[in-house]
Amino acid sequence: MIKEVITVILLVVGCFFFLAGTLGVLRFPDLFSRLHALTKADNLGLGFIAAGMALHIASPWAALKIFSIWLFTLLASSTSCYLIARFQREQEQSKNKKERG
Amino acid sequence: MSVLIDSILAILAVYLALQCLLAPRLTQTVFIFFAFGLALALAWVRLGAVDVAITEAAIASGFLGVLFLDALRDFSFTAPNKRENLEAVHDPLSRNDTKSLLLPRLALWLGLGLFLLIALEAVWKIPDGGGLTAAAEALLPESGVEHPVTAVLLNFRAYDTWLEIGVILLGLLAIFAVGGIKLYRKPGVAADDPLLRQVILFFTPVLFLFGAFLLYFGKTGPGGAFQAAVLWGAIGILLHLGGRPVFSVIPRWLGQLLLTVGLVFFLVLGFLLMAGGGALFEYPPAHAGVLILIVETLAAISIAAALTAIFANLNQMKKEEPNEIESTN
Amino acid sequence: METYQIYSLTSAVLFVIGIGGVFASRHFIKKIIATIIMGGGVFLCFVSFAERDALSFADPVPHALVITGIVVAVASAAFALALARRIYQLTGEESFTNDK
Amino acid sequence: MKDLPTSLFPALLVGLPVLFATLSLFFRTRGKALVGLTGCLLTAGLSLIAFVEVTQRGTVIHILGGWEPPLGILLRMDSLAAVFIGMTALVGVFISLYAWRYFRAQEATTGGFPLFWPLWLFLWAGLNGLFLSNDLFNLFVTIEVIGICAVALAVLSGKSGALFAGLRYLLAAITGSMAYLFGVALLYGSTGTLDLGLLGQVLEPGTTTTFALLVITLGLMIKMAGFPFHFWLPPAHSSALAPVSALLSALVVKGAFYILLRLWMEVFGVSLTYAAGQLIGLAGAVAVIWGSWQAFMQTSLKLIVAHSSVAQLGYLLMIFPLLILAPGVTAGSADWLSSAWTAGVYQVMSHAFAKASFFLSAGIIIMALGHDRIESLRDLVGHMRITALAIGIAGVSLIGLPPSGGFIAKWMLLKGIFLSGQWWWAPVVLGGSLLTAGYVFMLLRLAFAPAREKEPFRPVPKSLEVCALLLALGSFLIVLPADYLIQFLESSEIFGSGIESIVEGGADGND
Repeated sequence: MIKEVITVILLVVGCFFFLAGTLGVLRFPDLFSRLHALTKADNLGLGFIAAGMALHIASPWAALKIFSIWLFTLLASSTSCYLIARFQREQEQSKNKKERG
Repeated sequence: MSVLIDSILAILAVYLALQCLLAPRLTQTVFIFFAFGLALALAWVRLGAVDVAITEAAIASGFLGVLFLDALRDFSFTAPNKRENLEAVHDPLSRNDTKSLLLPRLALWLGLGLFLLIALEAVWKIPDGGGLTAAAEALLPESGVEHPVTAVLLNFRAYDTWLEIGVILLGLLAIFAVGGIKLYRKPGVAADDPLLRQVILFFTPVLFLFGAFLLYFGKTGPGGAFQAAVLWGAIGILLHLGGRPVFSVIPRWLGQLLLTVGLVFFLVLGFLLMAGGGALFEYPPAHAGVLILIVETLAAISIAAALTAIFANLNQMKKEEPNEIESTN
Repeated sequence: METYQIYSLTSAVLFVIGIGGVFASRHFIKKIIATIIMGGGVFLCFVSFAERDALSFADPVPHALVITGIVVAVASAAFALALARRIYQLTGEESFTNDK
Repeated sequence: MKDLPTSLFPALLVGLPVLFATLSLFFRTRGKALVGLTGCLLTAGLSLIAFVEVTQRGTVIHILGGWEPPLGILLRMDSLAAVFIGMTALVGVFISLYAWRYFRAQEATTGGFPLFWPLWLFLWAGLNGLFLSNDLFNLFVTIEVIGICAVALAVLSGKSGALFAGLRYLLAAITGSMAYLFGVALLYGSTGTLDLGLLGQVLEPGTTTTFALLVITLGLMIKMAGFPFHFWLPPAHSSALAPVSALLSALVVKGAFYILLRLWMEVFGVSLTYAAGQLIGLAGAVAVIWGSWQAFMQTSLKLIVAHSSVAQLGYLLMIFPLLILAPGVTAGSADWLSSAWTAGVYQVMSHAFAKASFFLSAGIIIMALGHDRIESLRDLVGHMRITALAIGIAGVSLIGLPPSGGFIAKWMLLKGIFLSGQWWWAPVVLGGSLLTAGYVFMLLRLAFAPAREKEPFRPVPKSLEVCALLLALGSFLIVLPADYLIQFLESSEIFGSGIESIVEGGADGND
């Protein structure tokens, strides 16, 4: 019973972070803060949901699998966030150079 | 409750499909296409088709989406002011003036509406054919594998699967035929970014392992050659993007061997079985499991190589550099 | 309404959207994506019938057909994309309008 | 069907070309051509042996993987399939020889198009697979193989015009095959089988069946450039390289027609109405007149030939109204069915030979002149006698003058039309022939006209001209074994069958 309650709480918290992340993507003004919302909040949300599901299934193997899903998503999204941000920076720099020269 | 979820998912898929085609900018189209693919993948899961969901997410949404994303760099991403003129739609696949097309456009939409109504009635009133579940279940023990979808793909309908592996190779050949491609170019500079390099180094073995896992467990559960191949193909794509194009590092003959080995081995095995008195692709039940695993592994290697090569070729088709060297093939 | 019927009706809608898209959109990439949407509708149709015919597991034959079909559709879409990009590379055209 | 004799040939006919296609990938330009040509010759030989096998043993089957339908796939080679495979082999081998010499002659400037060989072998495998297939989904895979190969071959020249035409062709082909697949999904959902033979037994009329018939017919009509969907054909066929144009018009479009014929006659009998037959016949009739007229108006040789394909394919559609009987007529009393079938088969064959020869001749002329505007054909007879002869002979067969294969086709078609009492098709057949005669004689008049100025005719290898001439002669020689061939065809179940309409007539609306 307590386990189920904790599961539900974890899932709800996860959903809340997803919602916040999505709102951030939609409402934030520029690319960097949007990326911030997308990667940070969503990964946190995914973490909570993964934890909730792991608790719900309650088998060590499944928990390991779910944990690795979270880990890989974390890695992939942080890398892609970094790459997008770097691309944007380079674009801006080259733009500035053009304007100056 | 489940009806509600399914309905929401169905409406979402339709909405995304419409948005995908109506979005004013190409960038939006491509990103909504990713979302559409994911919605479909969820629908497959809801319908109990996990294999299809993995394939859809990996190939149709993932791989194809990456190709479209790569194409964006060329088309409208670099020129964001080049918007699609939504008003002047209707082009019946043929050259046409965009003016004074109200009547044909109206006819097109009316026709499509009518067509939709008939289509809806046709799928609504469909009689229950019963399917082939029982037949597949009865013959499953003889197929050498335990997962029914793998049994159908690699044994009951192996001929279709063999042709399909041929179609992927053919897709690559067709892309060569388009011209303006130099596959075996010199290795580019390695990625200048330390983080990217580390991530590629980390993901390469992980993707390889996970592909092998999917391949091996295709015998008993969802997974198999195609899903594994996409993961292995992703290794090639990552390496290519990181400045290590696989096909320019390995010798030419090895590249060709990788591309064709799945198709040829599948066929030659079939011919050998035929020489042994059976029909094409008639695996003896005692050895079927092993033979199917070998066929699947080689097929996955070939498909992965073909997907890598398709991406590598499309990646080079930039507007900025018109072809200097014709296809060396 | 059964689950499979929701999806089979959706499949018809997606199919028609795809046809409309192939004919009505102008940009090459949109036309190609429209064919994929059409394909998505067709595959959804197959799989929804597989769910209807499930016994101890869903009908595996449509699943296998759909996997084959997806791969075939992706191969032709990749080829179409190559053609479109090559046309753009050579002529700068993104649609059929100015084609002579 | 399971108790028919089994044979290994159907499997070999698909496997061998693929084996050689992949083998040729390992070689460079010259080697590719050599391996490819070897593969073509071997496949042609194998096809002819398989043809003889069918004449000896009757219909043979090959149960793939040993799994019987409905779960497995069955390859079936009856006499109709054997005739189509034999035709592909004969036409294919001449085009292969021509292509080998043609690309060799241009190797220095173009690189010799080595990719032609693997693609053509894959195409051949796809065509053989299509003719042999007895499974709805497998047919889809084969038409996709054929479609991708055909478009890839069509864009081989790499010119932007060919690319535009190719992309349009590819989009049309994908749309067509997806429409076809939607029909397959509905048929599978309503019967639980994909095997043509079983489907024909268990299919019941109803909205779903009719809709499946509609989308499958529409899809295949797009693929075979049937009248409202012919827009992709002329640019794609005329902008391709000469051997490719010949392959596309002689063989590729026939594949979709073959499926359409099989499905209508074997599967959809229960839901076809008299009106459906009339409607598809009407599409064919419009195509005959429209295509011939368009061909008449063109000024370049390849465009004339390409538009003429639209018209000649229209004749193929015109046999459907004869095969679907009016309400109240039984198949036993309809004595025109055999004529209509003969007309269809002979139209396919004579068009394959004649059109291949026409396109190959056009390739020779382009090679000699550098372009194919028809006013430059003046004094063709003086410079290239053999090519002029080939064009003349092929043209005569297209018009349908005796004693050509085209004559048998049109004569049998007219015979069927009058015997069945559907006289309204007769003016179309005659008018089409007249218009065809118009553009063929226009070409011949120019060929015999004295040259105005010295056109620089470059020398062309004689062997190319001989290939074109032999193909043109082929469209006459197929008349000789006509009696034997029809007798052989009658051994298949499908040849000479007709569909008895349902009297009340349901919802229809094909095309």
